[in-house]
Amino acid sequence: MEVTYREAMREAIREALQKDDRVFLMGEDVGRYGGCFAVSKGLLEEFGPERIRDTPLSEAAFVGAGIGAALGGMRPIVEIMTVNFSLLALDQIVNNAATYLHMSGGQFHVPLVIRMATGGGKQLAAQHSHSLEGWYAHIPGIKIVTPATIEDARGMLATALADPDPVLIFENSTLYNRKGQLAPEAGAVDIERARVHRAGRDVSLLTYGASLFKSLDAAAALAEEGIEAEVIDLRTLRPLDDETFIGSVTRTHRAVIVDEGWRSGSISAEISARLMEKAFYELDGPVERICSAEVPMPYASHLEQAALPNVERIVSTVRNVVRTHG
Amino acid sequence: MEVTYREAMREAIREALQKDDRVFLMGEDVGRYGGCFAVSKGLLEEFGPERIRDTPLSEAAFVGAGIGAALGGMRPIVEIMTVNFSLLALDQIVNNAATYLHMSGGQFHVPLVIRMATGGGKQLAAQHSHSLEGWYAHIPGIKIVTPATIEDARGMLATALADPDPVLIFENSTLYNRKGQLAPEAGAVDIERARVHRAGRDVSLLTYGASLFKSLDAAAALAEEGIEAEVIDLRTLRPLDDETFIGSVTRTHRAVIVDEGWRSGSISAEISARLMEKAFYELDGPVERICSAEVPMPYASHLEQAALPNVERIVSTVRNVVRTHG
Amino acid sequence: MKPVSSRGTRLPVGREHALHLLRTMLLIRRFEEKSAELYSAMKIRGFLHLYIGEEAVAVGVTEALEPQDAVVATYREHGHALARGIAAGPIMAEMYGKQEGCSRGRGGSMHIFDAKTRFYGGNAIVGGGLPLAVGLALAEKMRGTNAVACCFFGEGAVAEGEFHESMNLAQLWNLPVLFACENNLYAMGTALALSETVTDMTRKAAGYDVRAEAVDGMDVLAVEAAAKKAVAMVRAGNGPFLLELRTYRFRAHSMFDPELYRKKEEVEEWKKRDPIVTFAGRLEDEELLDDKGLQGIETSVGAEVTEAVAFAEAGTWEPSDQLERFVYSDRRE
Amino acid sequence: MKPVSSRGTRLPVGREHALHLLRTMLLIRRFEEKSAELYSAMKIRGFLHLYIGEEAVAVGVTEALEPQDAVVATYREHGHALARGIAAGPIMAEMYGKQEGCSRGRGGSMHIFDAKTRFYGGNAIVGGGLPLAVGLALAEKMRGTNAVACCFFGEGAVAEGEFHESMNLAQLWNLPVLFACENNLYAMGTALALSETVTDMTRKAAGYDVRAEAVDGMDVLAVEAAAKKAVAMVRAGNGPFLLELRTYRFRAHSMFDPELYRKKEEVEEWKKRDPIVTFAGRLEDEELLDDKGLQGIETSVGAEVTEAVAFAEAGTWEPSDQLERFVYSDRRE
Ligand SMILES: Cc1ncc(C[n+]2csc(CCOP(=O)(O)OP(=O)(O)O)c2C)c(N)n1
Ligand SMILES: Cc1ncc(C[n+]2csc(CCOP(=O)(O)OP(=O)(O)O)c2C)c(N)n1
Ligand SMILES: [Mg+2]
Ligand SMILES: [Mg+2]
Repeated sequence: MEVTYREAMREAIREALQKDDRVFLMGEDVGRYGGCFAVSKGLLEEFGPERIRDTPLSEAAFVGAGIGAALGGMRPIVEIMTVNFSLLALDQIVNNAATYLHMSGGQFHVPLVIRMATGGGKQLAAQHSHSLEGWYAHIPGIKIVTPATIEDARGMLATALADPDPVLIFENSTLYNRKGQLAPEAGAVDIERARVHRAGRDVSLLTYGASLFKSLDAAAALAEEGIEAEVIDLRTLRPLDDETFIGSVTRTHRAVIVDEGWRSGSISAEISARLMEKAFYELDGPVERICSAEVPMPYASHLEQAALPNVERIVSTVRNVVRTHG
Repeated sequence: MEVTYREAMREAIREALQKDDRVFLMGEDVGRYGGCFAVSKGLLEEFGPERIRDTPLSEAAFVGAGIGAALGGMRPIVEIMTVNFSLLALDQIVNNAATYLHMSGGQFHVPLVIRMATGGGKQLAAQHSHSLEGWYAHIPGIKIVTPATIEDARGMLATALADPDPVLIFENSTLYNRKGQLAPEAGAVDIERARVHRAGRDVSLLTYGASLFKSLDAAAALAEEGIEAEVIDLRTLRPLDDETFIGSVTRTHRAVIVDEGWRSGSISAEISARLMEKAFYELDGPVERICSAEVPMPYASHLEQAALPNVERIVSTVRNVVRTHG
Repeated sequence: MKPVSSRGTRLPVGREHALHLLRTMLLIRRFEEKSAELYSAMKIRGFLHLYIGEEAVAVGVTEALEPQDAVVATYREHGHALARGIAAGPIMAEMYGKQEGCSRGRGGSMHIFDAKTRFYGGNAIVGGGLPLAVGLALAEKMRGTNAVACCFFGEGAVAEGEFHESMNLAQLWNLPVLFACENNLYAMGTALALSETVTDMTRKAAGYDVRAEAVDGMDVLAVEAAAKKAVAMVRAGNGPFLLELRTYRFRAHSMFDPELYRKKEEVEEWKKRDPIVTFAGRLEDEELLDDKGLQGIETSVGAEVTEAVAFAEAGTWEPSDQLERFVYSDRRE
Repeated sequence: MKPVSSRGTRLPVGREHALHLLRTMLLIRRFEEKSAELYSAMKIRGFLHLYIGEEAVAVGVTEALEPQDAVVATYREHGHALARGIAAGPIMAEMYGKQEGCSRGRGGSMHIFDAKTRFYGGNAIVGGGLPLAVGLALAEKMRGTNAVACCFFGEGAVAEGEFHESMNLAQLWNLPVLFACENNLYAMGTALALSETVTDMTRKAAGYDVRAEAVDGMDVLAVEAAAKKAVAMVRAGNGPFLLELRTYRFRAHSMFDPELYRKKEEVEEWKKRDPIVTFAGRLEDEELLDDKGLQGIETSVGAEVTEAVAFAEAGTWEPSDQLERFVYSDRRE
């Protein structure tokens, strides 16, 4: 059946709530308002205020309460409206969620799931538009997943909830209205492996989140020119599935990384560095990166679009990479 | 004369307070206690409570107040005890300090300096020991400096205060007691360029902060074996001085990066990626990274030492890099 | 516009000033009604938060401020910007994303900035402006001026740690901050009673020994009077003051809000207290205004809004190659 | 040990229990005196925060808790850990960094953890444990148990936004949290009056409608009685309770503190109220204890501390190749 990314995510939450009494959803406006991106619409009516908890504007407290509830045996799903606001809860995420298992010598683990919207493209400007998922991937002790497809929107939550450790789910807000087919029996998916979405021999396009679709469009355009790009959705940014993307580059000998985050110290830098370390002698030319411009996101549409990765930039970059190192 | 890093930093603060009425120091225990690392000892007596301001435990508020005071025409020096606590103020740093110039279309700039201690090695465990300066370097709109030498401890603050935009100064806490010679006329230093501390033809050792001294010791040991390592102190992590380190690698054709931060998505990943992009054809072999193990810092000394970069690891890594790609 | 009847006692302010207050509120109202239209017409994008219903708050409080004072507002700040005297044209152009906008099109509706009037935005992080206002006030105090910093924020922000830390710091250091809490009873879809155990903001303020007063935010004269008293105390060096302005948002939180969380009747009840209609009615009762006079104001306000739109339409796009400007300052000191 | 005289009325508790309280306080005192020694001997490293002078607080409050209750403490938590019943050996071994330590040597003095007694650390971020306690309480409430979560924190933490958000959330959701505020008047070198405008924590609590009471933290019986009352209310479903425990730290903040910020005389004044000396004195006045009895306790406590040190000394170092363990769980669900 055809569903939107939003509906797939909602169904995943609903299923989790139905299957496990320990699961509950909490965050700002997840209940009466229906969620700032309408993901949780209808869930309050279905599950009641005990399990669909509207919180005050207190990111640090309700994220910390999620950690505590997880320590106390529950399986909380904490929703933070957007990644920029998650900075208010970063102390709890980095100093507590990521460290408790280690500081306690393995006695206490934190089975917490935090969901948040990320990304630009909606003209929300410098305090609502960033893609910090790659930045979060720097932190040991947490896992970072970035569902791009309908299947992953539907399937990653269950796996994240089954994980004994904190998992952060980043949902690119431009994907919520995206439609796609979903098998009726669709369910949990792994959060370990990257996925090859399109096979190709000439170059590897390594990407995740909303950039996956820009990369697939670019690959289609490039195919017209006879350039076959292999498109890989990383899916999980921490831990990274080196094996899959290194395997791909070992076949194509060229790589371009497409990442909506800022360039410096990005996850794309990490991937490039790993290719340097583990596939240097396989490379026909330097690995290139296409990232967002290093500016706080501007409001004006033409400037925002200029700041974000786009199909044209991917196509021309790949063209160069393939032609120059033919 | 011989001074400690701590004294050099204190002298820099004192000079700034003497020279410019707009400058003041604020933070937890900077006054009566004398600073948690005794950097500001004596300054309260000399400058009084209006300019040496003890704050409550309110990182978000006093960092935000620093931004506001800077907007209001002052030149605040805000001290955050350690980088882990700065996460409580990250909203103010990322969403306000880094964005105000841009969001206001250039109308309002934020001449703010934030100082904080960073780094491990003192058995302070998982909530007091991290090196997040490279992580901060991901954020456009702020500048990141990491004084390693006595000269830089003495000279970077004045330059940071003269900068119209927010500058974060990261002081590795293991350096405070380090002694060194300081010219009586020592003063402001640039915060644009990396610095070559030791010339060498065989390999470039790119590092910053406390790792500079480990790298210099390693270089000395390697020289015994006839391996000449060029040691570069990056000094400023944002913006990075590509020219200097790429120039060096263009001569040595080999590079090893030493970074006390966690490996994934680190500043060392960024440097490796830039070498990939701008010096690929100059490289005789893959750029290697020596970083801290990706664990919340353990308390036990032997585990902490195993987690941090050390001279032995640097020596053996360089040896491999040079030998294998002879 | 048919005034609802109101028992008019003699006005505490002169006719001219009264008409000025009315005109400013009406300008905000018409400006935002036009903005909503332009949003549907896709001329304005991103988030658009309307202030309709709350005009008396921005107008009354801003009247109490001097040019040297600093203002920090929220993402719902068109009203504050207009009341502060920022021209409608540059504000509209900002929402169009044109470089003639007051933030050169970099900020949009949520980030109106203006150095001339010391308007420090336009902050879209709930509570995020509070520490800034404390710092602006600290700067004034250290520089020995008598300027104050005024921070507008919603009642939803009171739950944030930054509110708590800012209130304590401002009082601890006896700083000239006017905390203007716009209590419109909802934070997006969350009613105050569902987010705070203590819903009386003056009791919250007591937890910091910060002086506070609650005032009817639908009555521009009451707001102005209370704000003048509060600002006078703050300016005199008595430390911060929290003014709770009890008001209501007539429109949705933003253009995406289906308003599932409140009843139409509740909205209708509050609309009977429309700050513009009631004030105009009062002026008519007092015979300080007649329909013709009101029409005159409508006409001039309408013209100003039309001009603002024309200004925005005529505006130009900043060349994309300038994208990376304003990340760091061009000049050094 | 010469007791200061104290007007003893008959004790509200039996002799056995009184001696148990005395012994626990004494164990903490001797354990920490030894820890300070071992720090100088470089057996213990990192930060070491001593609880000496505050023993009555941890002992009195913990007496009011049940095994099913959860405890969150600070970096100054040896006292809480010992009072909670964690064996002295594993605590000492933890400070040695040995794998026999209660956190396998990963945590050190600031991060004592123990699953058996539901002791959730050992949190070294001031205020950082408060939201965790709220969440632990939420879990108990949702699971329908009658367990409570007790969070110890210093008065310095009250300035943090996390305190504000946690208090409101706990009261809003009527959660079983005992907020145990250890008011020892200083946050490192910052006196309470220099960090808070309202220094009475019960008034702070009023800003959230959280029930609160202040009690003499130097009197173990007063603390225990107040804590029992508070915990009973919390356990009965009346929501959170804030207990302000007025106490004093006899030693420096940590081993690096030159104590420039307070007068020797002030410390001496407080030492006259030493919770152990005064309680022992009272028991002697009440003829429930004589010097011989006290000696007996000293001897058994001394032996326990000696054993703990021996246990730590005999402990082993976790192999360095295990460094990367405990970043992620080995097992999955
Ligand atoms: C820290 C933070 N959390 C969440 C949001 C999303 N958000 C934007 S406005 C809003 C409601 C704020 O309500 P209130 O403070 O009462 O102001 P009002 O919108 O009613 O004027 C929320 C939750 C945000 N912008 N910042
Ligand atoms: C968020 C944060 N800021 C600063 C510190 C450094 N620090 C450690 S203890 C302390 C004082 C805390 O005082 P209080 O809460 O009263 O507890 P006490 O030490 O008196 O028991 C400070 C500032 C920290 N650990 N965490
Ligand atoms: Mg509101
Ligand atoms: Mg204290």
